[in-house]
Parts: sequence; C-alpha cells; structure tokens
Amino acid sequence: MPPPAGGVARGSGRSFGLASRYPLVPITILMIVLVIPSFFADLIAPHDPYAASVPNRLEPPVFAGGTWEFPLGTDRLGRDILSRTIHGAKYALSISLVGIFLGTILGTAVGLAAGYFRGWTDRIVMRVVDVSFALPSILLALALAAAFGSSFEGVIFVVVFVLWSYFARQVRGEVLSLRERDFVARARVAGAGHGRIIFRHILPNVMNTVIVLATLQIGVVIILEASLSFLGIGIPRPTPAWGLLVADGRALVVSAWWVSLIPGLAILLTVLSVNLFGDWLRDRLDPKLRQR
Amino acid sequence: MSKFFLVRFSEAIVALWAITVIVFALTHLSGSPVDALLPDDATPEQAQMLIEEWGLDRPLLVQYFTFLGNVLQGDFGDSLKWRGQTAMGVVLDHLPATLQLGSFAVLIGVVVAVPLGVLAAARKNSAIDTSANVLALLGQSIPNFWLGIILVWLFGVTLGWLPTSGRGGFSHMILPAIAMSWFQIAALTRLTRSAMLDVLDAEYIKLARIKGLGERAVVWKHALRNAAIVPLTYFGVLAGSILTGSVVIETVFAWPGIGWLAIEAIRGRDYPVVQSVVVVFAVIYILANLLVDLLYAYVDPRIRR
Amino acid sequence: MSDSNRPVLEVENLHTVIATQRGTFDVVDQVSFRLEAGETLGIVGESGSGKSMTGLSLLGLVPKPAASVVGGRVLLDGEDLRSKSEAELRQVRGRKISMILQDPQTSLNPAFTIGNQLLEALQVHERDSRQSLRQRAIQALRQVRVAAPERRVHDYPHQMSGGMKQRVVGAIAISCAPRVIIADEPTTSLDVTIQAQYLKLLEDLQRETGLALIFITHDFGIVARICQHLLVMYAGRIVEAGPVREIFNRPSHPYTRALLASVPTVERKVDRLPSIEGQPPPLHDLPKGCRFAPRCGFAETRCHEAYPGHSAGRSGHPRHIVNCWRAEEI
Amino acid sequence: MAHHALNLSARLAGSTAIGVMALALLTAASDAAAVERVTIVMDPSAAQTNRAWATGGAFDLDAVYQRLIGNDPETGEYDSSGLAESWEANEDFTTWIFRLKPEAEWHNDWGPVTSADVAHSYEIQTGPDTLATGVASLRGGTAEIIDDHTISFHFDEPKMDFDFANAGRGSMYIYSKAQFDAEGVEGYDNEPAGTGHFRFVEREPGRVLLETVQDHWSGTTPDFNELELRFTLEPATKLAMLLSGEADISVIPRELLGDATGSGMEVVTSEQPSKQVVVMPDGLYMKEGDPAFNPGLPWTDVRIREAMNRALNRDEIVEALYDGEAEPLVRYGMHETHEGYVPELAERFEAEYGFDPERATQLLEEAGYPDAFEEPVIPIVSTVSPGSPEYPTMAELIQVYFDSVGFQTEIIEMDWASLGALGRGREAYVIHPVQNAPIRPSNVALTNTFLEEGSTYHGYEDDALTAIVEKMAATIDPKAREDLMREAFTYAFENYTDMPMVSLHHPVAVNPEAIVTWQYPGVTSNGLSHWHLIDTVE
Repeated sequence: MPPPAGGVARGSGRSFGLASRYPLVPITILMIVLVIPSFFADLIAPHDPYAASVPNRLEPPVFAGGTWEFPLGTDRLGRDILSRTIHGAKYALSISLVGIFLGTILGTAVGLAAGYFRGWTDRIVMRVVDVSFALPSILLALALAAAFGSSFEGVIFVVVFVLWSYFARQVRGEVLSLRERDFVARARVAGAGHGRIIFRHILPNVMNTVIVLATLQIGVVIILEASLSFLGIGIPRPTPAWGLLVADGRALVVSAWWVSLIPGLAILLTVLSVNLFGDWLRDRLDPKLRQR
Repeated sequence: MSKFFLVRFSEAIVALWAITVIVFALTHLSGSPVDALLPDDATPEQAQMLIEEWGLDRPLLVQYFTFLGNVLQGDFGDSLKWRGQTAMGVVLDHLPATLQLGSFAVLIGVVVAVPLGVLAAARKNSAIDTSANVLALLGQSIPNFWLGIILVWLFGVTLGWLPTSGRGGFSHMILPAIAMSWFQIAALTRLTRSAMLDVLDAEYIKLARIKGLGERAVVWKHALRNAAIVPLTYFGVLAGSILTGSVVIETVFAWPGIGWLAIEAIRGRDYPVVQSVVVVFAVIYILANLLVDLLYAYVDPRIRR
Repeated sequence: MSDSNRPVLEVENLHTVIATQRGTFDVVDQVSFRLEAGETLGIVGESGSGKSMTGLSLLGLVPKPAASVVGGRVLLDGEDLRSKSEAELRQVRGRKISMILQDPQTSLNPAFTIGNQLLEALQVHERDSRQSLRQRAIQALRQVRVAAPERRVHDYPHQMSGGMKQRVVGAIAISCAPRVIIADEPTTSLDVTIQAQYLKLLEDLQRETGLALIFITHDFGIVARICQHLLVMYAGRIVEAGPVREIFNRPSHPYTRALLASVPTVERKVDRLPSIEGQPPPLHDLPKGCRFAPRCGFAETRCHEAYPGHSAGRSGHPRHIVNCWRAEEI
Repeated sequence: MAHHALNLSARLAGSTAIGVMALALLTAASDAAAVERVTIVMDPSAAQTNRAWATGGAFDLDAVYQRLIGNDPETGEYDSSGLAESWEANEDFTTWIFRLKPEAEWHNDWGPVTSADVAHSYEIQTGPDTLATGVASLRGGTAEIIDDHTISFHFDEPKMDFDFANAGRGSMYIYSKAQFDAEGVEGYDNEPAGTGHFRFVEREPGRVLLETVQDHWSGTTPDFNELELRFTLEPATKLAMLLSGEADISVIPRELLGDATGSGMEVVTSEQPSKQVVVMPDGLYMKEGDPAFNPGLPWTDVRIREAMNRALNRDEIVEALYDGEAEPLVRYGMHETHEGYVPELAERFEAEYGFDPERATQLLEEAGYPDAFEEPVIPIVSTVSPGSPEYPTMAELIQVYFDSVGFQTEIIEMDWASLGALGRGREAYVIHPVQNAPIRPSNVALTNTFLEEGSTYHGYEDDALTAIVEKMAATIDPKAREDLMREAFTYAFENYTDMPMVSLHHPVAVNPEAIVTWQYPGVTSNGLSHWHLIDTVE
C-alpha cells in the first residue's frame, strides 16, 4: 500500500512542465476513462458486467484474436472485460470522492484546531497523528476485515484512516504560519471570535492547499484499493472495482493477460491524469507559484 | 538537547503504549486463534479445550493486563502458530530479511531518484526532465503487486536473468527491491526536483556561479546540499511505508520478512506475534524519524545548536 | 580621466532578451558604456528597468533557459566575453570580473562555513597549496575589515550579522583580485550606519586595488558619493549617460529630471526612488516610440511614434548623452 | 558529477549482470550431474512448526516423521509401510494392538523405535493444547506397553476409527522419547529426529531443507540427496519458480496447469481422488428444540435446497473452475472405496440433481417465492481456504446461477477462520463451500458432517439423520453399520443436505528435466505424501 502522496504534493512546489502546457490532455483522459463511464456506464457498456457465460470464458481481446462480441476479452466466467472496466469507474470515483472527502474534512478540522489553538490541543493532536502514522494501516485493514468482513465501508474507513493524519499534519503546518500573519492579528484586534477568525480568515487561506492535496490523493486511493483487493480485503466481489479486477486476474498474467491488463490500464491512465491535473491545479492555486 | 530527547523519548513511549492498546483491541476483535489454527474437521469440544488452555475465555481487560505485565518484563508471549518459539523470537527471525530488503529498496530509491530529480531540475524542460516526469508518474500509477508479478515474469522467467523469488544472494534482492522502491522513486524524484528548483533560484547559487564555479559544483554541491532536507523529510515517511510495502511485495516474491509474517500472523490470529510485529514496526518508525532529525542537523547547520 | 588608457571594460550594444509564453522581449537593449580602471560607474533605474539584468548579462549569467544575451560586445581588457565558451567564461568569472549581490542574507550558502565558501572561490582559479589559499582567504577577510578572520572562517553564515555577511560577500568578490566588480544594490538591505561603513570599505578597496566598479542602485545619494559616471536606464534602455556631476547639474531627460526632482540635495539620503506618476510599461507591451512617453509630461506626437536617437546632453560634456526628442527644448 | 552518478548505476547494473551470468553458469554446470536437490514449492502450511500436534494436519515435516500405519502409494489403503508391521482391534474395538518394526530406527542416533516412543507420542499428541486433526478419534485411551515392540491402547467405548487416526490423515506422528528425555520439547524444535526417509537439516523463514537418509532402515533410499520445501502463497510466483527452474515441483492452482504444460512442464496427479468439494447450505440446526434453529432461513425448506441444486450447471462449473479436470460428485462423504457406498445414487443423480433452471424456478414458486425471490437475501460466502484457490470464483458463479433462477443473493467476503467462528457460535446462516480432504472413511465423514458435535463447518442437523448416524457410530456389527451408512447417505441425498460439486485428484506440476514421476495416493490433508517415491531424472 503506498503512503499518501506524502511530500509529493507538499513542497513539490513546481510541477513538471507537461501538465501546465497541456491541461486539457489529462482532463480529457479523465473524462473518457473515469467520469463519463461513472455516470453513463449502463449506456456505454456493451454487456451486463455481471452476466457470466462460461462457454465464452477467457476469450482474448479483438486485437489478440478475439471477436467484436467481447472487444477487450472475457474473464474466467466469461464476463465482458470492457463492460466490467467501464462499470468499475463508478467505484473508483465513489471510493475516491467519499474517502477523500471524509479524510479531508476530518484532517483539516483537526489540523485547523491544532494549528490555531496550539498548546495542549496541538500536542495531543500531533501525538495522535504520530500514533496513526506509526500504526501500519495494512494490518489495521486486515484486522478490521477479519472482524467485520470486507466491505465498501471498510475500504472507505481505511482510506480515511490513511488520509486524515496526513491532512491534519499539512494543514496544521500552514495554519501555524498563517496565524502569525498581519490579517489574522488585525482580525483579532478587531475583536473577532475564534470561530470567525478560523472560518473567515484562516480556512480560506488553506483551502487551496487542501484542494490541491485532495486532488493528488485520488491516485493514492485507487492504488490503495488495489492493494487491499490483492490482500483479499478490498471491495467484495462480484463488484467490478478496478483493483479487484487486477488482483483477481493476476495469476493469469501469462495466458490471459488481458484480464488484469485492461483494468490495470484504466488505473494507470486515471492515476496518471489525476496527477497531471493535480500538478496543473497546483500551478493555478498555489499562491507561491502565481508570483512566478 | 538532552531535554529535547527526553521529551521525545517519553512521547515515543506513550505512543507505543497507545499502539499496544489499539492493536490488542483490534486483534482480539478480529476473532479467535482457535478458528484459524484448528483443522476444518475439529470438533467444538476440541476448540473449547484450546480456548481454556490459552486463557481466551478470560475477560479482555484481564488478558490485556496480563499481556502488558509480561511486555513490561520483555515477554511478548509464545507464538500460537510458530509453536515452540516466542512471539518476539519469530519476529526477530523475520526482521533481518525485511530490513535487508527495505534498506536496499531505500538505497535504490535514493540512488535513482535523487540524481534523477537533481538532473531534471538542473535541466528543466529537457529530455531528462521529461523522462523523469514520465517515470515519476508511471511509478505512482501502477499497483505494486502487479508490477512485481510483471517483473517476475519478465526478468525471472522470460529473460531468465534474475531469480523469481525467495531470499538468497544479492541477485534475489533486485526484483523485489525495485518493485518496492518503484513508488518511492516516483515520489522522491518529484520531491527532489522541486526542492532543487527552489534552491537553484537562490542568491547563493547565483553567487557560486559568479565565483566561476562549474555547473557540477553548483548543482551537486551547493544546491543539493540545501535541497537535501526535503527528500530527507520524506525518509521518515519512507520508513513508515516499508512495512506497508513489504506486506504486498514479500507476498509476491515469497520474501520471508515481517510483512509476510504480519499477514500470516493476523490470518492465523496469532495475537502475540501480531502485537510483536506492530511494536517492532512502531519502534523502527520512531527510530527512523529520530534518525531523520539527526540528519537534519547534519545537513542544515542552522539546526545544529 | 585618463583617456590615453584603454578602458578595462567596454560594452557595445548589449542586447538581452527573455522568452515567455507571450513571446520574446528585450530586457536589455542597445546598452553601451565604457569603464576604466579605478573608475566607478553607477546604473540607476526603477525595478525592472534592466539594470540588474545588464550586470548579469556582462557575466553571461542571465537566468537560463528563459533569458539569453543575443547581441553586442563585452570587451574585458580587450577580450570579447561574448565570443567565449561557457568553460572559458568560468575562467573569467570571479577572477577578472565579479559581482556582489543585493541581499547578504541569502547570498551565502547556509550549508557551508564562510571559510569554505571563500576558499572555494580561490580554488576555482588558483593553483596553490590549500594552506596558502587559506591564508589568502583570511587575508581577503582582513581586507574587508572582518575582525579575527582566523576564527571567523569557521563560522556559518547564520552566525553572522547582515553587515558582516555582506563584507564576506565582498571578500569573495575581491579574493581573486578582479579588474571589475559589479555591485548590485549591495547596501539596500543594510541599515544606514552599516551602509555608510560598507561604502567606505568599497572606496578603500578601490583605492587599494585600482579595480573598476559598477554600482547598480536607485539611490542618488550613493551615486553622488561614489560614482564618477552614471547610466540612467528605463525599460531596458539607457535614457541618459554621462559624468555624474554633469547629469546632476543639467539632467537632460525628463525621466532623469523627475528622478532628481525629489532629491533636492545630494547629501540627503533617499531610500526609494521618488514616485513618478504611472507605471513603467510592461515588457510585453512596450510603446512603439520613446518608452517613457506615456508617463512624460513633455511628450508630443513624435515621441509616441519613434524612438529618439542619441543627442548631446545639456551640459555639453562630450560624454553626456541623452535619448530624447526634445532634449534641447526642455 | 551528473555523469558520475550515471556511471555508478551503470557499473552497478554491469556487475549485477556479471553476477547473474556467473550464477547461470554454475547452475548449468550442476545440471550435468544427476538431480542433487529436489525443490518443491507450495502454499505455506497453516502452522509452521516442528510439532505435529500443533498443526491441523498439513505438517511441514511429513517426510521426516512417520505414523504407525502407512498408506499404499497407489490405492491409498492402509498398509505396513508405517512404523507398525501389523495391528488389530478386538471384537468390540475397545483394544487396539500394534506390533512395531524392530528394524525401525531414529535419525541422529537416537536408537531403535520402541513402544515407549509410541506411548510418549500418544501422550503429547492428545494434550489439551493439541490442534491435531481428528484428535477426538485418538483421545480417551490408555497406552499399555506390552514389550519393546508391542503396544496396546484400551478404550472405554468402541473406537472404530483409531486406525484412521493413526494413518495418513491422522496426525499421530511418532516422536522419540529418548530425545525428549534428553532434550525436552526444545529438542524437537531445534533438531527434530524422525524415522522417515529424510532427515531435518534446517528451517528458515519460508523454507525447510531436508536431506536423504542413506541406507534407510526400510531398505529403500530416494535417488536424490536433498529435499527442499519452499513456501509461497502467490500462484503466479509459484508457476514462475517452476518455469525458471528454481523449483522442480510446484503446487499450483488448476487454472495454471495449462500454462505449465504449455511451457514444457508435466502434470502429476494423486492416484486417488484427494478431496470432495460441496457447497453447504449451512446453519440448518433443525433438531427439535435447538435454540439455534432459524425458521427464517429459506433453505430450511427442502424444495429450496433442491432448487439450489437444480440451478447449478455442473458441467460448466467443472469447466470454469477446474479446467474440465474433475469428476462429478454424487454424495459428500461417500466414496466407493469406503463403507456404505450406494451405487444407485449415482444413477438417480441426473434425474434428481441435474441442471434444470425451470424446475428450480418452479420449486421456488411452490415454496412460496413466486416471481423470484425478494427477501430474504441469500448470503454466499466468498472465502480463501488453503488449497482451494477456486472458492471465490465459485461463489461468483453460484451467485450467477442462483440469480438466474430467481434467488436474491449477495456475496459476503469472509476469511476461513471467521466462517469457522460463525459455525462455532452456531449462527452460520450462510451458503459456503467446504471440502472433505482427504476422503475420509464413511463413519468419520458422517459423524463429522451431520452431528452437532461434528465439525463447525457443517450445519445440517435434523432428528432423523442424527438418530441414524448416532446409531451407526454405536454399532459394531459390520453389516448393520454398512446398512445404517447407506441409509444415512440415501437420506442425505433425498433431503438435499448440500450441493455436491466435484471429486478431485491432487495435481502438481513438475519439470520433466528433473522429475520422472511421483506416486502418491492423495490421502493427507494437503494431498501430498510418499516423498521418497519422487523419481528424478538420472
């Protein structure tokens, strides 16, 4: 399981040139691979993603000797890989959105509190963050799966667990420096309450960082889901989640490579584009960069 | 200085304690070792005897304090799955394999990513920069188990250059270490590059050039020494991800380390071993981060006092 | 002025451009001047007028890959630096021509001791034993009046005050006894007393070594104090050039006059350039004619249509030159 | 400097390449000689220990230790290839006598095998901390040493399957008392001495190394010097090890056997079927007054159970899950080599269990679920059990069949242990696969499957069947037992107590350049045994 795009996002300051030059490319790929399939899977997919047909099992893709009936081949049970991959986009998107949303909210709230109030709040929060960093998330995931079975909610929980402490740490750092700035001091002198200072003056200033970081986590979450599926504790079958599809087809990597390759490519393209897009977004939103 | 370390140390102890509580609760929540270790056709009566023998019928709190008491005496209990060995003994048996693979992976990461990041920054928008960009993005876009399997097939079977799996000579380490460091290389390259870009704009870099220094000295001495602090911070994160990464990579490459052990232990509900793994891991994590703090002081003289 | 001597530095039609997403623009254009040994040339102008870029262009150190020097000649002791390779240029930098940067807080590398950084400057150019180079480094510190230089070499930059750091930067600049030093606003970030001390130091050094100094600043007080010649730059071009006294007495360009208007006596220190109505034109949108025309109170039609050529300054001094259509009228 | 760094990595790569080439040369050189070491790669056993009683049956040192009773390598029947040359029970099966082979001796000079060793082994294997399989069949006896090579066990009740507990599937491995007296149990942990054809050399994480005992007391000696067991979970990796020559024998899932043979490997299978697989409609605690009885379970209705069976296309299942390499299964626990075999059931199977989705839908309607099945949802467990990599796919396939006749289903992912916990808590209200591995004697299978005190993975209990099976267990007369078994199997068949799937041989893939053949009957829990019969290329 990869760590959150740790320093990747933070500090990585300037992105590679590719994204800033062609922001439309990643957006287009994301639309094609992730967004459109998520919303219109039923319209686009040629087959029911759950419909098995044993006589048609392990048909190769059309470019490797297969037929147009199953353009990207079939899996062990004769299910259409193209359709399953298209439907898989829904799960990639929903896990990412829900998991990142919750993790971001939690982490940002905690980070805001720690950075703003400092003192004991900060000490305690940062120790909890330390504990959660030192606790191997994968073991946590295994234990949880053993206790409650694996489920969509379980995967979300692990995602949130991995992300919150990371966001808490980043946001706290930003807040620590923000609260020393003039406009915060002015607000305080003007008699603004804590709530007002936090939400009116500090939060808007960390939002850009949070949005950029959150975008860059989409790739992390998709890869995390794949790792959990590899360990058999991801989204339960027969849901065609990408990670599960890749994990499930991995033993067939020689004879029926398409079973894992196609969903693997979907992951690759999505994560690649998300990162490019995130880079572009950072160039746009990071005030430090705007000066240049 | 000593006060600083005293505070750090006591905080680490508290963190470790909190971790034992969480892990204890989680492992016990996850089910009984009896179910995992007994054969399928074992009778309920046989299970009951074991439960009593292992004291699993006592209240959880009692079990926890017994465990804590033993731990304070350095005793993590006997393994339930590797019978005949202490839990900590099992973990320490497997630890060298993970440390070896993990440090080699970190080494590969540093040896590849830092120069790549430096070159990419030094020749911004050049071919090297673009390749580093592509490599970095690819590294973050492939699930590592899948990459591992593909490496096994390509280099182990099709080309036959390297052993497919298992622990043995140096050659056995190459594929798993690459698979393990792949993601890290990506992250580290990006980090190094951006840190270098920040530093290369600094006035002292201009001054170094004004002095008539060659680009090599400017980039690799003056810039890198100052940019190094950012990848160094990442080293702490890296240490944390070794165990996480090793769980998957060690399974694919049949590398008998603690990642593999952790899975086996948690599947076998071997509580003492799970607890030992987590404690050892937390200690490694804490030590690694302490080491990062020390390295900071070395890299940045401003922190030294 | 000793016209019989060949100038140390002679710059002809220096032309530097910068490439951006909107296109390629001139940042330094048609800049020519000459400098003789022991002489001090001031360059003044607002931020973005190209004065710093001119300094960097001389050294061939414009920020790459965006900027590049595309034309002109830079003759240092008769050798054209523009025709030299990067490797040859490195031989010249630091040894024959050096530079002092604006901010002492950031011009020294925080990761190395100052002794190390001084020594490095020497090692690049001098083949001598480490021991004797060390002595020369200490000597350079002594020259810039750093007390107890033997001990100070072991200090890191963060252990020194701002003024002290700027002295160290100066020591690095003079360590190889260059012919020319470009000082880019070296005193801006120092407080007033330290500033005076530093200027005195530069003057002393110049007297001791006979080096030529290019002093980039926006402070006419400093110009009046240490410079013999002056270039006034606006939007990448020289608008007026000549001996300091002549320009101060008879400023011929409206821009120079506006600058000087807020400096009633040469004795008064001014931190910032006096405000002039309007903003300098952005690089991507330079006026077709005189670049100052949009802000100029004297501008007439021709000013907006074509760039004025050289004409003699009002002082009548042979080296006093001004680029203004109406120089003689106003 | 930049170039320097690149050079460094280039040099690193270079030296690695040289190392690899040297390694290849070395292996090539050793290939010329006869096979020195046989390497087998398989799944890690559930418990990695030298103590057989701490394992559920898949014991890493099966090649080192022996049991009292052996199995014929071809038929799997009990024979005298173990440590006992003969054994017998009295008429009411309360006393068993074993006569040991006088020539049998321990590795590492721990002397000859004696009755004291057997008595000692019985004691440690039946202790309270034993995880051993079928320990209920062992417990309750007192050992009496008659002489050095004769020992008897006395029981209060008839112990009809004591021979089973002492043969291939049992875990009554014989340990040395002399070693125990000298070194304690730590001796077993550090330097275990057995009596088999292979001597323990070392155990490392992920690997066990054994060496051949030259001039073994049995008179036969394998034709290779070392046996290495490597433990790997990932199927693709196990196949890769075989194809790259790192392993000579690989225990891989059936779906990869084709990849192996396609690359020049060969497949060796057990002589006999080694397991039966069924899908169990669990949680049927239907005995009168059982508090765990859940009337809300749809499959308490026999029509629903028949509908489930009718929904399955077994030909497709064999094709999709077993690459066509499986025999149909008629009745779980019943096998023609064991007692109580009812041949007619095979003839009735097609008519009563055959694939008939229409009949299934109709049965659903009759059972009160017309127009498909809204509530409740039927939970199908997808699980990973060692040696059964097909279970998750099976769950998906069953779901497809069930859905197509009108059941409402969901797949629940659960690890094997959690499923066991459900059974132990008597709340296994789920559908899940389970296997009978190896195929046990009918009486063991029946008591295990249908009695409340049987295995936690089975959950069909009703008064009528319980009565038959309990009566059978208490009956000594062979004819009467036979009849009761037949009655039990027929009753179970007619009541659709489960969904029979397949009967399987145990295949391994071997490298023909190293291995000629390997004869093993498939009578142990992981299917492998008779390691000394691995025949290598000369």
